[in-house]
Amino acid sequence: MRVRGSFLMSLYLFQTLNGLGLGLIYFLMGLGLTIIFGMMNFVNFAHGVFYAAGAFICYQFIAWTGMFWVGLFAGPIVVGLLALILERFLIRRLYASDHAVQILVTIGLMLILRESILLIWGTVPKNVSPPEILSGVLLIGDFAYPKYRLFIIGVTIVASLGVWLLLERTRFGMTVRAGSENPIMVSMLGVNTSKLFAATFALGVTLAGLAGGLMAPIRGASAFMGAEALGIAFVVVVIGGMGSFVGALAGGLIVGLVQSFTSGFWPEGTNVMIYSVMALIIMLRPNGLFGRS
Amino acid sequence: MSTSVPFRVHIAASVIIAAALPFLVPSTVLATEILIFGMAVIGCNLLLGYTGLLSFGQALFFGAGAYIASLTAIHWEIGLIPVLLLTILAGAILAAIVGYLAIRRQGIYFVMLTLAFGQLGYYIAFLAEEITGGEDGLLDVPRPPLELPLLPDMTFANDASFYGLTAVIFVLCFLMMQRLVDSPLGSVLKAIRQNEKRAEAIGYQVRLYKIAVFAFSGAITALAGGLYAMMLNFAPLSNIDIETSEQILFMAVLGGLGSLYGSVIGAGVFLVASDFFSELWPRWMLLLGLFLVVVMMFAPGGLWHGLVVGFERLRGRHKTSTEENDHG
Amino acid sequence: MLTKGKMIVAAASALMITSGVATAAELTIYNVASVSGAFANFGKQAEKGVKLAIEAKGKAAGMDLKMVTVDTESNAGKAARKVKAVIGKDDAKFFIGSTLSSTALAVGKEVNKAGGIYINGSGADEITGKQCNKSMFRWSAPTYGAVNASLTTVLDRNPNIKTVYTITPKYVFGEAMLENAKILLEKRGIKLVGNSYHSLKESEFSGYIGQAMAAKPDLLLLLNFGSLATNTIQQAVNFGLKDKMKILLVWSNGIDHLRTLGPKISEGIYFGSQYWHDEEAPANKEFVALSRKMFGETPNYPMAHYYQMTKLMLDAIDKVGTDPVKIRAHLEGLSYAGITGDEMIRAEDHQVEKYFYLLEGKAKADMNDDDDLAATLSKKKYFLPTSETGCVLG
Amino acid sequence: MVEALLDVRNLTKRYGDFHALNDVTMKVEKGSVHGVIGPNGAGKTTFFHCIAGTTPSSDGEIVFEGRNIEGLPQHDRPGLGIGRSFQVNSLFPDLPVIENLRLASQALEPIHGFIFWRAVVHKDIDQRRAESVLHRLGLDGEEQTLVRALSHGQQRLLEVGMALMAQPHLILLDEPTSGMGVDDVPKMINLIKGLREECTILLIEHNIRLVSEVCDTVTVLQAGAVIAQGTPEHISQDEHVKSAYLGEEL
Repeated sequence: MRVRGSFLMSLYLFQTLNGLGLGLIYFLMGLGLTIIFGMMNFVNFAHGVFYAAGAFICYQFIAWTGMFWVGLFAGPIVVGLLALILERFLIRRLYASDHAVQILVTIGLMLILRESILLIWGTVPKNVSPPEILSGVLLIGDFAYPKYRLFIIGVTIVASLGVWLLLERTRFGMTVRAGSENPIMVSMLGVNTSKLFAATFALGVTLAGLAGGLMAPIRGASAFMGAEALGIAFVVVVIGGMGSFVGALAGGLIVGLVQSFTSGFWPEGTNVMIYSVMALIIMLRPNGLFGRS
Repeated sequence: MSTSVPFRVHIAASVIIAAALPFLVPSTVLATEILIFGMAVIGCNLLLGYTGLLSFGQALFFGAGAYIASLTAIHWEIGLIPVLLLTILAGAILAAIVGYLAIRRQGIYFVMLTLAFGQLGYYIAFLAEEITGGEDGLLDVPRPPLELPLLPDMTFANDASFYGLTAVIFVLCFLMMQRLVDSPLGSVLKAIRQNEKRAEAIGYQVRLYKIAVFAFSGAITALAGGLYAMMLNFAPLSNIDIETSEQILFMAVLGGLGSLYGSVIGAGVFLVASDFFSELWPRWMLLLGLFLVVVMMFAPGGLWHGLVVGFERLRGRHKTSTEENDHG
Repeated sequence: MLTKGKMIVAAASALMITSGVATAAELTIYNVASVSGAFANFGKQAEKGVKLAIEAKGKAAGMDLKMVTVDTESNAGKAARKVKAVIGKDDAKFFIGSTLSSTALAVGKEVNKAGGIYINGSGADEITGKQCNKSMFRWSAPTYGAVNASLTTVLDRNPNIKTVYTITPKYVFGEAMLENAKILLEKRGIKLVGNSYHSLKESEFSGYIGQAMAAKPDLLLLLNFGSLATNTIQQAVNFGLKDKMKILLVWSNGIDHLRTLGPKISEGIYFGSQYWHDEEAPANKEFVALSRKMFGETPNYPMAHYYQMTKLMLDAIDKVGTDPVKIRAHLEGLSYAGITGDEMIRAEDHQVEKYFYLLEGKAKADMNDDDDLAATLSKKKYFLPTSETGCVLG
Repeated sequence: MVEALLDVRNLTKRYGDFHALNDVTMKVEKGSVHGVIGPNGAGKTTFFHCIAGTTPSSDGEIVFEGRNIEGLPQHDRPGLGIGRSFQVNSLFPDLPVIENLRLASQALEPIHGFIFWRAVVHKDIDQRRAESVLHRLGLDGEEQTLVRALSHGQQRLLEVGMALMAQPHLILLDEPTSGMGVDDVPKMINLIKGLREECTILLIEHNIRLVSEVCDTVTVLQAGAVIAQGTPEHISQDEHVKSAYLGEEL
């Protein structure tokens, strides 16, 4: 019985820590979505495909240079640049539109980008290996955790902290927020709101690209990975409250923990649990856990 | 009252659509599918085009309709009409429940609730293998015979006779729904879409109307799903997948919101085009995406609105663009 | 009115193109494959396989050969509708292929109703079991064969394996795989220390891997497939499971999985496979040479099995003509030299008895060329006795 | 003294610690035109929202025709005889004028709105009433015009018409002339003057000319509280009011 007990203990410990780790990864997926919504009230259903694009560009640069770090760096940057172009010609026309219109247009954009990925990289998913220094596991007693996952958690913490500081503690963040409330006022103050919005959109998408690049060594790069990521990102953000930074963090952790623990007692039901939790939270709290009304 | 098109025109138009369609598309089966999805798209249009509710849960009603019709047809020998009535009823009840829960939230939270219910439906159908067949779907779905008093029983074994059945049901549904959108209820729905606050302020209990329109949408979408299962003799899991919701939405937008003709055109063009392009180019969905973006950005009235404008121009009496909206 | 006239002309010509009006001296093979949608990687290669077989054959029973692809869009409903449509419109009779069991089952019902012939390569047991029918043939080992052929070899080579943990997709196919594995393990006195089910839309496996890690098995037995399987392996290797236990993926896509994972990950991992291009059988050597000549590539599983299925169909037609009844009679009990060696079609359930491979991923240093990703450890045939399949041909 | 149609007692509306309305008590006499004025942010629109049921009040009573309607949902109030217009045009822009009016009168019979089996027909609207309302609004012949095609001034008038269609006993007009051109204001004044024969009017207004011309009684709100009440002449002399409006155009 003692053996059984310690087995369960270490399993619970694993599930908790793994859930937290997963939660942070999900937080990173949702962060860009929530920023774009919070700042510009824009619903981006193409978020998932940017995530997939990040993974593929990361793969491509590694294939060219043989260096993981170049890929990890290039993924988000290239995706961010793509976002700037799309923002210039398409997205900015939608800021004033209904959510329904935004959703439908970005679904169209999602299809265009997904099929383009299939055109460029073919239909067979690609593999990305983590760099040598990060492969293998970290052993703490009986407990093993991949170094690479720890690395993702580290990057997520650094990146999200950076974003938080940028939005909450700099002039940029304040003007963007003011601009979303009253664009005319801000532009009268001599600030170029359209540039500001473009930058914010690109920032959000860059975060999706970063998440995609980071996840590539865990899940590979597949054109269809975006749909699942979009689902998770939305669940995370909606649970926490659309537009809330802290909410996305809470949402990510909740989803990560729910998923990790459900995989223990009702594995085939993880998705049922995740969507039930989301539905329940929206029913009980109209604007998610931390959303503004 | 308003300058609406006389009802006999709708009767003629829907009969012509149903009669001509098999000759316009490559196969009878495709024609059947177009009418079936036309009905599902009308269900979506009632919500989005007339009431302003974007539902990502349409596949739930479509899939549930397919399962209910299949299960009743497989296990009970009760004839076609009871099977379809049960399907309609189940769809209406399910949609009313989803609607009741989802409309308590606004905007993106509403959309996400419909999405969540849709996803839950999918996973439950997937896990309830014993009932739904899970991933394999329900095979050998029969087409129950139509038992009418005084007439011999009718069966629908071949494609042409099943098309005939679908066409009759389609025309009836189309006309009922056309009646609905021109009715006092339809007027309230349009009012809710245009100005929900005012509708409430002049005394309409908006929530009840939204639940009602959900029920109608669920009923017709489930009926479509049930017919689809009978058409295929098969109820696949993909019926209840989120992609089906997306496709239904897609057809609705493409054809034009706020017009039932738009819904039928949207279903027709989408299905014919996807059939045609999927054989030419594996990446045809890229065109689909492009279509969606272009329609939403530059022609929010969809194909139907484009046709109306084109027709008016041709007749040289194209007036202000505001006037056509009314005909929708 | 003029535009309307034009439209009708355009519509009519579109009709002609799509319907592929068949002339008397032309034979059309309908290739049911997922060219678009989530399983698009299959369809493209599948088409190549059918084309190769047609190319190699030239003519069958004196008729020119033609392929029409029925794109399933990775959706069983669409597949059923499109197959219904070509049957209704063109009186189509000869169908090849399908990626998904659900699709194959639905298509099989349609083709049977129309009295055609349908050869597919899907995995679910029902196809030559409870749901079998007289028009449907299957060229691929079902779960029983796959599990027994691969697991037996792994256990024989690693006598120290005493405990096993399984990861299974929760649906009919996965259940059947698990059931077969349980029976075999019990027979050999090996303990199944745990199993994790997951849904078909899963992409995060760390939870299940954690469970497996805690159970400390000697062998991690993966009963899933496709991208679910690559994700599982990738994440299992991330968690360092490869150093602690053996890993066997029973139902792999062969070279596609190995390419996707890369030698660094796949080295030392066991892969069960329906096909491997290194097979020495003459029919395979011919096929591989043809593929390299025509497409400049080493064939993968989709290409190979679509090639073999088409070849079976064409050879039969060449021999007995286009009457499906005669073709069926000819195929039943037929022994022939196939791409996996000697193959035989059982008359009782239309299951092709073919070999199933067990591969082991090679280290990069040991590879002779880019496609030499694995070594063949064994090829075996295991099939349920026909009395146990539950098939009644109807 | 005539009996009070609307008797508001100690009405309070709190948002957290902020009192949008603080202990407001007033009576609106039947058949009168009652103006509510006050500087921006005084709580005028909140006051209307509470009476119309758009937002629930926190405390107090709203007695209408002898019945406390506090807590009754918004959509039930038009049926009791309370109609309202909005400060910003809030109509159904893609429906014709007549359909807007019809919807307003149909709402009085909630069950009628669920008729789905037949088209809208002539008898669905009281034709004489509709014609008389249109005539009053000066919109004769515009029945089939889409609302979005009307001028802003015409839409302001239709705002009042919407409330009027439901044959209200009390009509709440939220800044009926806001955004109206100078030429159109007299039309609104005439409309309101004509209304007092059939219903009681409670209005919010910034246009002091209108207030002094049409109102019998004026209540002045400041920071959510009543600071003065009386005839327009009386109010214009009130020191409190003058200081409240200091810096604001009266």
